[in-house]
Amino acid sequence: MTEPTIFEMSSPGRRGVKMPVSDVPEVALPKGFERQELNFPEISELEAVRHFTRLSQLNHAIDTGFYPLGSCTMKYNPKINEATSRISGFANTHPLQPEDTVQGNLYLMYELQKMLAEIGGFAGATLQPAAGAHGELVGALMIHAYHKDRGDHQRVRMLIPDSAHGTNPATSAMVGFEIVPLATDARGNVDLENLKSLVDDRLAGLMLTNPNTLGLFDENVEEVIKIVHDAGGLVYGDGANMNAILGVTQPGKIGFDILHYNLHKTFSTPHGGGGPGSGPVMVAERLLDFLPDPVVGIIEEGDDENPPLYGLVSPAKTIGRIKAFHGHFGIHVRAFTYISMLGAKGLRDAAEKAVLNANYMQEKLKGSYTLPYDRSCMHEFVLEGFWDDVPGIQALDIAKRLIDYGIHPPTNYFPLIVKEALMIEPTETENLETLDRFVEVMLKIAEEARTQPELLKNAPHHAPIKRADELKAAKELVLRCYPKY
Amino acid sequence: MTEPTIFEMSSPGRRGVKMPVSDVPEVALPKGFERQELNFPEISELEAVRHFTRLSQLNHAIDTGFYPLGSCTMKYNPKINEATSRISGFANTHPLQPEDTVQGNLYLMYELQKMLAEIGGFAGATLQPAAGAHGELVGALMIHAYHKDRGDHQRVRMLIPDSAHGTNPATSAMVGFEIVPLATDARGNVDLENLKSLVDDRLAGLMLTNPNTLGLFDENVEEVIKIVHDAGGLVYGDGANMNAILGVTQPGKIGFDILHYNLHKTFSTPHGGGGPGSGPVMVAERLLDFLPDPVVGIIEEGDDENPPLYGLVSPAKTIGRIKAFHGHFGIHVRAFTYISMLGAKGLRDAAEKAVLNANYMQEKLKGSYTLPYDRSCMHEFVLEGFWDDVPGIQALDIAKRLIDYGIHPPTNYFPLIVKEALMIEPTETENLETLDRFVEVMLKIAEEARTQPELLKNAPHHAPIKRADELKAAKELVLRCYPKY
Amino acid sequence: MFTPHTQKDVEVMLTSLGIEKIEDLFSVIPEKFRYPALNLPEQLTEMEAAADLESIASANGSTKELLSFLGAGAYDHYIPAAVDNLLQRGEWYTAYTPYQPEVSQGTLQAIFEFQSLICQLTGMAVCNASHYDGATAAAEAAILADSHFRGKRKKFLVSRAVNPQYRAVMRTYFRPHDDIQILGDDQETGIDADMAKFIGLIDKDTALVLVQYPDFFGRVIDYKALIDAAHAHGALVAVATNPTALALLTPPGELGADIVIGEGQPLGMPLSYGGPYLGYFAVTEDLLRKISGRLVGQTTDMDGNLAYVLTLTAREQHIRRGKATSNICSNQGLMTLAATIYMTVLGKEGFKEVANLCYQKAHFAADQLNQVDGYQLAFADTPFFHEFVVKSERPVAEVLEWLREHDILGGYDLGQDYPELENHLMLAVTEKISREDIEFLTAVLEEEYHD
Amino acid sequence: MFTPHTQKDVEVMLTSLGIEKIEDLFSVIPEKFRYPALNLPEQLTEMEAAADLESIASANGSTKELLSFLGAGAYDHYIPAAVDNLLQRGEWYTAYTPYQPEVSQGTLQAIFEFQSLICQLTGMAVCNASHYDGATAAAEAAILADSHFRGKRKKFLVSRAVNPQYRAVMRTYFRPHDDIQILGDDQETGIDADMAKFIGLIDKDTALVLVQYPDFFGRVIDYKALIDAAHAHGALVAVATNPTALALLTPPGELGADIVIGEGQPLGMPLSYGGPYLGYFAVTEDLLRKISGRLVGQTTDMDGNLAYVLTLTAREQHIRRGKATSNICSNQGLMTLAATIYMTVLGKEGFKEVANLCYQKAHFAADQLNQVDGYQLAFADTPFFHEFVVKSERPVAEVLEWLREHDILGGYDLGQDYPELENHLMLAVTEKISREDIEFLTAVLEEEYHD
Ligand SMILES: Cc1ncc(COP(=O)(O)O)c(C=O)c1O
Ligand SMILES: Cc1ncc(COP(=O)(O)O)c(C=O)c1O
Repeated sequence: MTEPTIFEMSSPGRRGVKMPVSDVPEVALPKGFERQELNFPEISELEAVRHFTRLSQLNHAIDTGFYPLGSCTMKYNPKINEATSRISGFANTHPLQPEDTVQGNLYLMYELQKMLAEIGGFAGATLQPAAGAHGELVGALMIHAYHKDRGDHQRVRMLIPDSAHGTNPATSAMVGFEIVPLATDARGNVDLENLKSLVDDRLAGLMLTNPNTLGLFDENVEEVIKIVHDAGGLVYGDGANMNAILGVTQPGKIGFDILHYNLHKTFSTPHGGGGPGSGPVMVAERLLDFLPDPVVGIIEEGDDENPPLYGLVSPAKTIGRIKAFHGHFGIHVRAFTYISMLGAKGLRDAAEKAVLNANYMQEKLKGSYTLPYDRSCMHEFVLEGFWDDVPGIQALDIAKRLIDYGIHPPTNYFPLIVKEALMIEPTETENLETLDRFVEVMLKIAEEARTQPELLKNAPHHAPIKRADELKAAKELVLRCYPKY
Repeated sequence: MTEPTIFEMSSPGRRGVKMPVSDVPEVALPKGFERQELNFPEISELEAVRHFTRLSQLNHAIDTGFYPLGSCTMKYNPKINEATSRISGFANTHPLQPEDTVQGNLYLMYELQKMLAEIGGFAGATLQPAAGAHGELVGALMIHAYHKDRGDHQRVRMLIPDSAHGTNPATSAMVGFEIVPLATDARGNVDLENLKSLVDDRLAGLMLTNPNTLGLFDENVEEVIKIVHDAGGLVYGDGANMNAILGVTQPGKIGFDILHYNLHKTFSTPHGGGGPGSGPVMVAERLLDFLPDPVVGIIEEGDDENPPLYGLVSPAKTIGRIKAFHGHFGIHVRAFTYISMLGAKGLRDAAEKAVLNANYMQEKLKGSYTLPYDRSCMHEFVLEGFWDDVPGIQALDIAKRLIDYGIHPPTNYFPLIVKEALMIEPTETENLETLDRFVEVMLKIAEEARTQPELLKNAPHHAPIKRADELKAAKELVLRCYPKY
Repeated sequence: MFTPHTQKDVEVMLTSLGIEKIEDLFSVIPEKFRYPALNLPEQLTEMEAAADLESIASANGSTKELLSFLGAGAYDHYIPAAVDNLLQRGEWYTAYTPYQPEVSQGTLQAIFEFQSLICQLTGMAVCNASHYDGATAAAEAAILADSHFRGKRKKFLVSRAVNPQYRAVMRTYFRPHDDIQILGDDQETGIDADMAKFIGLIDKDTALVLVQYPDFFGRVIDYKALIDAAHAHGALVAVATNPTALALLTPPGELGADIVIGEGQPLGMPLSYGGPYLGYFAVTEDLLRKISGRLVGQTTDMDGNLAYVLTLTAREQHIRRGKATSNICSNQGLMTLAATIYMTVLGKEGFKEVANLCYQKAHFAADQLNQVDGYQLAFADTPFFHEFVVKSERPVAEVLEWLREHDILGGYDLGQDYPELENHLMLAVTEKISREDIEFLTAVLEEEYHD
Repeated sequence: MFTPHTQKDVEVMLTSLGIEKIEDLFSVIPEKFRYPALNLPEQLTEMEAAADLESIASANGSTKELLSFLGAGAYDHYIPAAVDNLLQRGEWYTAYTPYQPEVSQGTLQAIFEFQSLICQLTGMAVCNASHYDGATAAAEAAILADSHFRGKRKKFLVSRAVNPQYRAVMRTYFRPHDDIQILGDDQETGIDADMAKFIGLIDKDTALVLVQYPDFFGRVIDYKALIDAAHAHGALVAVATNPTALALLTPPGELGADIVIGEGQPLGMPLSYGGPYLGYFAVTEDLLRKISGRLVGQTTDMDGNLAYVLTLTAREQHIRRGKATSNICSNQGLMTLAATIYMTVLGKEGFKEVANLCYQKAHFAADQLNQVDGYQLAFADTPFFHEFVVKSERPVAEVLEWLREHDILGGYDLGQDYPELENHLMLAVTEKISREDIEFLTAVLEEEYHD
């Protein structure tokens, strides 16, 4: 049964939620601006509730099943986060309220800046960025501003490993950097020789994901950073994979100059079917002055009797405002709640168990699937989703077949440097039974590929829809319910 | 995929929500009372959330689809009710708080008593009863107390129509009344001749559901009541079907002495998969003194400056307390919210549309299904779920086949006086498209019964389970997860 | 408000019915009673109703603003966030009683798990799908005993240390039955743990003995002798329990109880001014067919897959009518779900931790209070769980008033129900109370004394 | 905290890996950087964290306690209860981006409906699946224009009456691009509705003209001539709009806008101290392939049934990488759902009612304030929607302080962003404000004046 759209469910004159009649004298609308027609759906509240309830049930979600989606850290999103972020004192404060009326919010943001900086080993943080990519933009802008401030106008090249996420080159391009691809060596590390050959005084920086998108911690990370630093460049850390090293190591201490987190990955805030994310950016001392405007600071120190007075302050050489208001505050509340509950101990435990889970699965699967970089992984690992002896079966087929077993497909076709990549990230919140079942299913699929390949080619068989025709979608574009808007 | 039980999911040492360590000195447990073993499940929070999310998806619910369950009034449960009942000032008050700290609660209950009495045309109300049957118990106890108070000890007979709900005789039995069955006439009314033949000075009262369980408003209701009253009996109204006559007529004015509501039917509070209900009881003037202890009253009248002071008061000849504390207060908040939003106009509109919906469906279906009482119905109607020309097909088969079309089966095999009864109540919150679709499906099933009867016999085909073996359940009793408790 | 009918819909429907206006459908109602003018407030929109309810609630002082030591049958426990998030799923709370198992497996399995948890907790063999609350469950226990002896045993022995509201409800249920005696809970028999006198009341006419464990005063009392004596006379024994306490205490089933009932509110239900709560009801194998209320059992479907159904329904009113074991129909379905989720997310260790925190903090509080001038622990030699009684030199009403001025709900004034306990205050302490809270309480009381 | 590993599980896993302890898995990390002592607060249990957060929040004054006339880009609307109930379903908020359509039809269809609603509301042909907020959507509009002209047009004309935060963000985005000029919003060009001067800035080097409608000051201005002039020079026109206002006002699409963007927060998102909100982004058919962000399209599955998928993904960073239309990846998915549910449950009439209440009440408030001594409506001849400016005789800071003492958040001090508007206060009025509230505001201001 396909669910009709809200426009198809509409019936003229039907009402949902009504509003009170006005208690003030009526005045006319501005002449010449009166809207002629608003073609909105007319549905009863009950039908609306049913519609969105039924639609929701068509989704796979962390709350319904295993979601081993590499690079996405689909870990448990604690229910308490949803409760605390909805506390009226948070949810009903206006972003432009005078600072003395929002000391709770400012305290929370101040503490979160501090905690995030501490976890990463940095000197300061901004909470403004709305997502990881937005954090990258802040980072790239700061790198640009830093060099410019020093008169290094010629530094226009950004090194980006071939294993990098698409947002890295896209961000660099937005800022106007020239993108210079950097090779990965046979062990999955940055290719040092290649790196050395690419650095000169045009070097702006390097965007490094570590652990990288192969799930590997770069074995030469110190040297990589040193090479970049020696050449006058800055090292930007894409912290999408921080879940592997929380409490285990601090990128800032290793030498990264800038790093973003994805709160919606590492710090358990929900993905929401695509967002909202939150991408705080941490910086080393020398970049503090460049942070976006404003950050939260202490305006007046407290004493035994009084708490400090928190307020918004402008960094001296700020790159400027990167988002309206203060970032995704509701997400900050969730991340703050999470960090409060984990503490240093819990963070380390999370990382350790995430890495343990990934290594366990990698070990169990590597006999049946090709593991291109055969070494101990971090929180995720990448397999090749094909076999030479089974022509015609692709990573996509394996991914879709997993759906029939109630499991969400891993990330596929990324990173690009692995053929038919299947990138698997179990996260620390999954138990051994779930991991074992996944392994069992993957082995079964490997067998099915040989015995009943059409089971994979036509998968999924047990899902709300069969495989969707993506080509048709792009060719016969239908991007809204009605031809007329 | 069947969902394992929480016990099967358990693994020793696994933790869910943890509690803080104690901040006070530790003392030993009472000697000799220490529990040896607590075999509770050990599950992570994530697995618990998944379990109860997945289980929920196995349910049909108002929020997922049409629920034409006769006598149950499965109408929309407004989401705002869930929000208001959770307001901290309500949800976090202790039932034994001093009255001056709970004036909000007492005001709400006082007003709800008044509103419910007004809607029914009565002099007063109690909110204590936990459900309809519990309200019946209160009513029957009051009838008993009333006669006893007047010295009428011989009044031990309770008349109960053969169409009555099982709770009516069960309640009467609990109170010690002798149950006297009362016949229904050919038009679905109380059989007046039979009634007259049964009344004498042993008559305690009559429990009348009106509209009755055939969905019919008794055409002789005034006369029925007069006969009972003339014989010295009281008339108890089972108000389960009040949804048909809200704002249209007041049972108290017609002559009923007592009436219960099911807030979980008529006043939109949720059924919760079986409860909680709430069964306030309204009474006429002469029974006010017998209400359960306590009711909410005004202790000190208010004036222009001050609101009245509300408090708990004991009726003079009270039957006593029928429930701990004050009834299902959280449900009272929901019903109060609902009545506030509907007002007199909205209540009448609800009843009118409920009755219009039922009549529309009855009209459309009566050609294809036998309608035993062929007259204009109230909010529901009863069909016979069999055809002489289709041997072997029962009401149950029709009911189960509806599941395949995403519709919840109607109430079946009740009332007992209709053969293979299918009792259908659409409620006012369903739209015409839904009614039309139901009619269409019912007609299709009538056709299938003739062309592919096995489709019905083996239905449902598209549900989480196939037809369940109820005999086996009763024979090989398994009433808990583990043999050892 | 929630009717989706457009003008056109109504016309289509009226036409199909061959009538002109909706009012025609109500002509069966005597005209003089038709369309009364109801005296109700004007209808509000959702936005207005929401604001109105907020404002009504703001006239209360809640346990978020007041430090509360109130218990006496309802307890302010921490409820993990997962509980309410899951309860708010429409599939749970807008479903009906699971009479149609094919589309109710969620509700059925959850109840089955509830039954299992309560059996485990109480040490009993069978648990039903709930009663309205602890008080009505107590009354139903008496009804069960009555029908077990086919009305032949007339004495129902109830300890005076059973929650006064439970006793009141039981009396109301039995009000019309002049031949039945509820006794043992008068002032003469007493509240003290002197069992002998109470045991002495048991005889061959005794149908049921009902005690509470921990009792209303929070005391943990050894009922072994009592239970043996009752059984020796063939009587049934019902024990009302606090489920939190059972995390740590020997379950009544092991003590020999025939029926275990209680108030399930502590298992994840908000105080909500007294309801909706949850009566749980468990019995021995022997009494299985006498139990009232719904039961969920495991079975298989036509394909042989595991399935859950309501079972043994022939005991219930909708089948057995006047001969049913009870008139109960709607029960506390959603509350059993709350309890099941609560017990599951806390799990074995978390649930024990809650109980232990209650126990420890209550003992610390009792100890501290005992040291405040003018206050003395009552029943000092009897072990207790998380509720205890102190005797005050001043009238309790005055003490409570003083505490109220410091935003403390000081507890329950026992003089209301027990004349012999005038000047006795009962306090409950849960895991939500911190040491600081307790010290604040005693400081305020100290201050009063020296005032 | 949320790791389900038992000791035994860990052992099994270590054995299978042939290592002794988990630490061994991290030997790749240089030892000196391994296991730092983090300076973080001690871990809290859920119960403690909940209490801690409650206490932090209580240090705020919220719009539940304070009467608020703050707007300036975020508005305190009533959110129907159905919105949050549905948002809290795990299937919605714990799902990832719908890259796998077979298990994401819920999210995909909801976004498709969102796109449809926004197209309808703005009068545009295509809408994407969101940007972070109104400000970043404005910046992305400029990026679109830049790439549309392949970087050949260097002038970006922005009205000074566009939200200052949007303008600031746009400037930040373009900071490294020295060749690009953002102009038109300086004090000289001015905030007044004198179009001629502004239009005069448009030339063949103009890539984009960005205006706001209603503008930052709430004014409804006729952009016809401006749009025509822009198009005459081949420039694109972007209009930032308030979605609530569009319920009543001619949609920008009909006025000829090429891009319509805005802040979707009024569509069912709580104020939440500024986020997460919702940037919406709609364009004409012509610009379809230039749009950034995700797009959901309709298609069919292998069985020919209707299905939804992400489409035209070749524009996006994960495919096009350095040549993508934007670097955006995560967007505001859940907020599009909130907006979709909000617009659906209000529906055509309800949504118009909200807008009309805002409009009517704002006009009443403006009228009342205009009559208070010492206050005068600014821009008195220009129509406005639900936000307006008054000139005060006293410094706005003092006025706001006085109002604060009466628990009123009086509005936004325009002097902060506009030196030329010193002593100008901007107030927003939504449907939640009652006539009584407005009369209270004016009474307090009267009182101040006569103080
Ligand atoms: C390695 C990496 N970098 C950057 C991003 C972009 O983060 P966001 O989606 O929060 O913008 C992702 C997201 O998947 C990622 O995996
Ligand atoms: C006619 C009638 N009477 C009484 C009841 C019992 O009400 P409750 O389930 O609330 O106890 C019902 C419930 O279905 C009913 O339909």
